[in-house]
Amino acid sequence: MSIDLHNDSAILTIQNLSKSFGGVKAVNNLSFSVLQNNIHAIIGPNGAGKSTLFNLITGVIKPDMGNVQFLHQDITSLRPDKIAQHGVSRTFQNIRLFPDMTVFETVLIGTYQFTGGNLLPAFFRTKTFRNKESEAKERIEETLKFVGLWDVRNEYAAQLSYGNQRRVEIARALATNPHLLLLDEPTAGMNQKETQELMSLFSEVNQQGITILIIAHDMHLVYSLSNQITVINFGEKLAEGPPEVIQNHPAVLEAYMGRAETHA
Amino acid sequence: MHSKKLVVKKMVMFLVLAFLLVGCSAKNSSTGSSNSASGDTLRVGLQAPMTGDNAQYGQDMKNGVELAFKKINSEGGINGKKLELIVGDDKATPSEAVAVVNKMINNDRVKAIIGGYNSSPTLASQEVSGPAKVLHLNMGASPDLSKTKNPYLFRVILTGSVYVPAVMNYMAKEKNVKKIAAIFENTDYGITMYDAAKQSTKDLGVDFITAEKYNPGDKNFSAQLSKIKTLKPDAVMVVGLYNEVALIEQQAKQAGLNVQFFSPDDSMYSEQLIKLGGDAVENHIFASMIDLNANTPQMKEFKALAEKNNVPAQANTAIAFDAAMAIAKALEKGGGNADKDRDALANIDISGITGPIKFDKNGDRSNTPMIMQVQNGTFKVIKDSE
Amino acid sequence: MFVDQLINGIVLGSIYALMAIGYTMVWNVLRFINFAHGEVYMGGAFVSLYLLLLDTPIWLAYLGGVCAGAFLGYLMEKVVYMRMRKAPKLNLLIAAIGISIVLQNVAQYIWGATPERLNSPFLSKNFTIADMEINQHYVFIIILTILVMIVLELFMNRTLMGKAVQAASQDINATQLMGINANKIISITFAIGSAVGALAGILVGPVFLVYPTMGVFAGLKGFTASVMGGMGNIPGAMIAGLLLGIIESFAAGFISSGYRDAVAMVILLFILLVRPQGIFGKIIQQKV
Amino acid sequence: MIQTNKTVYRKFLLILGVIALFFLPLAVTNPYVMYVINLILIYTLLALGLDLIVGYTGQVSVGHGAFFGIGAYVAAILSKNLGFSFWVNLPLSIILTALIGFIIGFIGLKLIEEYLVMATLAFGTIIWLVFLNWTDLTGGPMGIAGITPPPPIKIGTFEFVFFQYQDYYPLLLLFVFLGILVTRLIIRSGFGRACTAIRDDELAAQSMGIPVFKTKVIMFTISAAFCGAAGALYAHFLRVVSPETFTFSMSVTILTMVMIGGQGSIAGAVIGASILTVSSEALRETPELRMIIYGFLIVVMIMFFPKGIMGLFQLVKRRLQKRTIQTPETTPEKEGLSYEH
Repeated sequence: MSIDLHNDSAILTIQNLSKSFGGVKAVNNLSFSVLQNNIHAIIGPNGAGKSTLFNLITGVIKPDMGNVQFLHQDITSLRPDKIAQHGVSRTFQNIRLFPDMTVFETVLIGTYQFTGGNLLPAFFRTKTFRNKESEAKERIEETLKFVGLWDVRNEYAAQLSYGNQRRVEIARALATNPHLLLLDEPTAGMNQKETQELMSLFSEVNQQGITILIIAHDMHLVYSLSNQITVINFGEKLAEGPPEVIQNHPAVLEAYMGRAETHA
Repeated sequence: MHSKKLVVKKMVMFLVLAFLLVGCSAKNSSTGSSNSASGDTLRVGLQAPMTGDNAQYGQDMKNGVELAFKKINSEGGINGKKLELIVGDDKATPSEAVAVVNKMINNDRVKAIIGGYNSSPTLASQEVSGPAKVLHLNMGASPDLSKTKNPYLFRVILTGSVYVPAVMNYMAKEKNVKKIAAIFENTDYGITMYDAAKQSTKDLGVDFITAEKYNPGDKNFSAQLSKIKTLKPDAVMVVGLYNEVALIEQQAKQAGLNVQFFSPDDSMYSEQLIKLGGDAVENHIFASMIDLNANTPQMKEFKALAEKNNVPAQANTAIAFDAAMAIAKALEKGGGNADKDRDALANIDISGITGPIKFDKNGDRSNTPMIMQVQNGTFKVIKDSE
Repeated sequence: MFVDQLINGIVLGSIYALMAIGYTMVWNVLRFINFAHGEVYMGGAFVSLYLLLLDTPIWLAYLGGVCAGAFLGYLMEKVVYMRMRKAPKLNLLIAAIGISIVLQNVAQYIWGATPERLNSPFLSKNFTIADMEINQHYVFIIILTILVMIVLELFMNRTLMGKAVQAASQDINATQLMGINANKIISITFAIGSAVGALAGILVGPVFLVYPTMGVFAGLKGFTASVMGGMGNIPGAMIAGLLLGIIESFAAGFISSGYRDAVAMVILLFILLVRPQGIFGKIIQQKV
Repeated sequence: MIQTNKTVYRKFLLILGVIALFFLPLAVTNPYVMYVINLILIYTLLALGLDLIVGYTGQVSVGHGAFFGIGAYVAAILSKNLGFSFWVNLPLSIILTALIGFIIGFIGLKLIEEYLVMATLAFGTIIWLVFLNWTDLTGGPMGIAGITPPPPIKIGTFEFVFFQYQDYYPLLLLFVFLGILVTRLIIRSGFGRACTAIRDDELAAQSMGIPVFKTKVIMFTISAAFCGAAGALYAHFLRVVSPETFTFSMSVTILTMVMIGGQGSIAGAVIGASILTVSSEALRETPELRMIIYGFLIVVMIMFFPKGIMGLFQLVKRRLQKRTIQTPETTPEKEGLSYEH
């Protein structure tokens, strides 16, 4: 895809987004932008509406109000698969792998939009089809080596360690060739070492020109990794800015840190 | 992840299940799969509904054929060979009938088939038995069964074109009905019987004011009956089997439709009709080829035999008994050669419970029916056969 | 003809309403369709029939059938469904189809396929109102249905047990946290729903006979009614049942009796596609 | 990947086995056994078709008996009323069944899980009632008898006539092989993988760019087409069709075959079809016992072995592999998902 990707231009713009479930406002009149090539973090207490936000961006649920623009195109009413094909890919808070697939096969699913779809070429194994397929295989090999799963490519994804399962999810998301990668609490439940490894992986992904929008609880990770942070609470935006600003933002300290500390 | 123990447990359970299925299959197939009949038995098939709404008929027929075979075998069999019955459940449906007749002919190597009871399955299955040159002595009422040009197909009951005029005549002359409403089964049997009845109206000065259909197995006839009720007929003709006749008359009474009901043939002649219909089927008139209270030596012998073997003496039991006797006679005379067996059956002349058994060129019998009525919960002859 | 069909419709509708209650109650607590509910209807009728053969007084035989139905529902839950709480809902549904095949054929094995008539003290008598004749058994069905509905409403809203069932239908897990035994509530729900279903079968027995496959269409229509009324909505199920019976009767009377059973199926498809929350609405759990 | 001698050898054996299967009638003299084998082949085609949507895509249908019926009735009606031959009827049956499958899929697949099951059930019942009541076209409860057998195949002076069961066998076997081939091609394609992904996790699949609804509808249509083909073959083989063959219990029987054989497995479809057909013929004399066993098997299978016989084999195989072979290069053999050829 040849889209003019200026640095510092907004890749994703969210305007007045609202969604309520049975009277509870999960996301309320939320607006913010994600800039090109940033690692943008979303933080907020449990139940603040972060995952709902991701579901709204990826089209899994439709907002009551507001819109989502990706690369200056309105994607609010698109189906999730269309949004993925536009270049928005994601991982899930609770790992969602395909239990009956090996690592290789799982990542292969990510290349669907480039190889899959048409049955007839696959039936007759036309030349273009075979070319596309070997291209896809090459890319998967590249991706798997990149995330460090090449050695376990033939094992069942669901039987890997927790950390590696996360990596499979990330590899699968990367295989869709995204411009924007949404990561929903990718380091939850991981030890220090695994977290460190993933963080450097994210940096590398980012260096390849992929914008990252990440939900995280680990403050250390958020502050050292991201260059922009949006804080939400009760579905509303509480604060926004670079880590230095957020770190000392009074409202954030009160609403989020205060509670986090008492909980800890 | 499955623990080792769980896998073992599952394997064991699976094996148990597998044995269950295989065991059941093996037990049942061992009776039937030993191919051609061995030297000292002759196999005859019974094609009849053994399950479903018509299961009572199949059971009655099975009882009749078994009685006959028991009698023949105890008297030494035919030409030194014992008769063996292979029962095939046609579920009163055409495709099952074809499947089961196939099995009886190809796997069990039956020499002849008795049945089926219902017309449509018989019409379908005779297309298998005909080319295989297997005698097929059926109990379907549809006049279409006379038109198959299958030389191996015979019929032990009377054809609809004999039953229908008899009962229509009676209803017009004795009961003075003018306007008749018809409700019939939407099968070859029902349709052809209704057509035959309609043809006979021209000479009799009666009219069919409506013709309602139902599918075999239906239980709710309120829609048809309330239509009929608004037309105020003198009588209602029901073409159907005992289940439907009983339900139709019951529901008619519930809806306040109190007129004379009649049927063109004896398909509902069964104790089950009284059991299901109760008071509602009282006064039902129908044409019949058999009277179980007849005072003939054959009937007495049959009843004694039935009592001895603890089998209810029903109309269809008696008719099937006759069919079995006729088949046995033909097989004895023909000696197992398909064409000779056929000729023997075509030229048969014996006297059975249902009167003289003789077949015309269509394979039909030409006896005349009597008219019967349900009175005080029993079947009474109200007009003898001519 | 119009009045005739209306009465037929109301009688049929009462039966569908009783059946619909069972589906809706089970849905409430477990969020799944107990496909084998039609077999409870059949089982209850057969047990009553059998008790009558043993010369049991008619009311006792009816009661016995209802209790047997309740027990059958309870048993299904205990033996199969309870062991599948964590399985996908679809597996539960397939298991239910399996149970229904087993029960139908066990009934056929024991009692045979031949339809039998259940006795009723009212069947052979008609009321005559003006020019109309109405069968007493029909009136009996309608009265008993209304009675059952009133009792059920009282039970659900006035008793502790009923309230617990209602609470369970909001959130079965929360109920468990609050110290109410969820398994017990589920068992009770199954038993009550099944008892009502068995009663429907017993009421129908004298009119449309008792036979092993009698529950198939009754079950489908009860289910259709429960979907029409909004899954989980008990009063909705009752009204929808009546409505379905009346629509069906008129369709059979004025369009074609052969397609009588198709009417309910078309309505079912239509409701599922156009208004899955039913006419009277209740939120259906969405999968996200 | 380089094919080892072993796999070449295996392939050779497989082809040999396939050819040998065509000569089975030489070994079977009993026409009834031949008849049962032919039935197995028809049911295999049905099970393969249903497995595409149930096993590979995770959408349960209890209306496939109706698709089978549509295929059979289309062939029967065309043969009886218009005198068309089998070779014309077969493609027409497939196309028409696929078309109806597409419509039903398009309407029904928007629904989730049990609602889809109920919708397919309603659809199946409606179709059955149409067979039963549209007497002018379908013969009502009487069905349609006297469907012509396929016309003789002439190659030079050699003439192959369809008269006995053993004559139908190569034809049916050919279609089963065709069905297996098509199934393999589908499930090994990107499209087939997408279906598997939908089955395993619809949301994850959709988020990876797979158009879920479209994929399901296409698979449903193909699945219906399989049943249409089986229907046309059935009509011309048995030469009579009647409505009660295509009731709900037919749909359940096909589903049971898939469940018992093992969802998502070609071998499972063949095994399931064989076991159920043979046992149902063997238990012909006690049909209620047979249905009790069916029902019981369904319940036990779904409770304890949701993946059927093939699933059990795989479980054992996986364990054995883990124990003996430790090298990382081994690819677990799995139907439909192995990528490298």
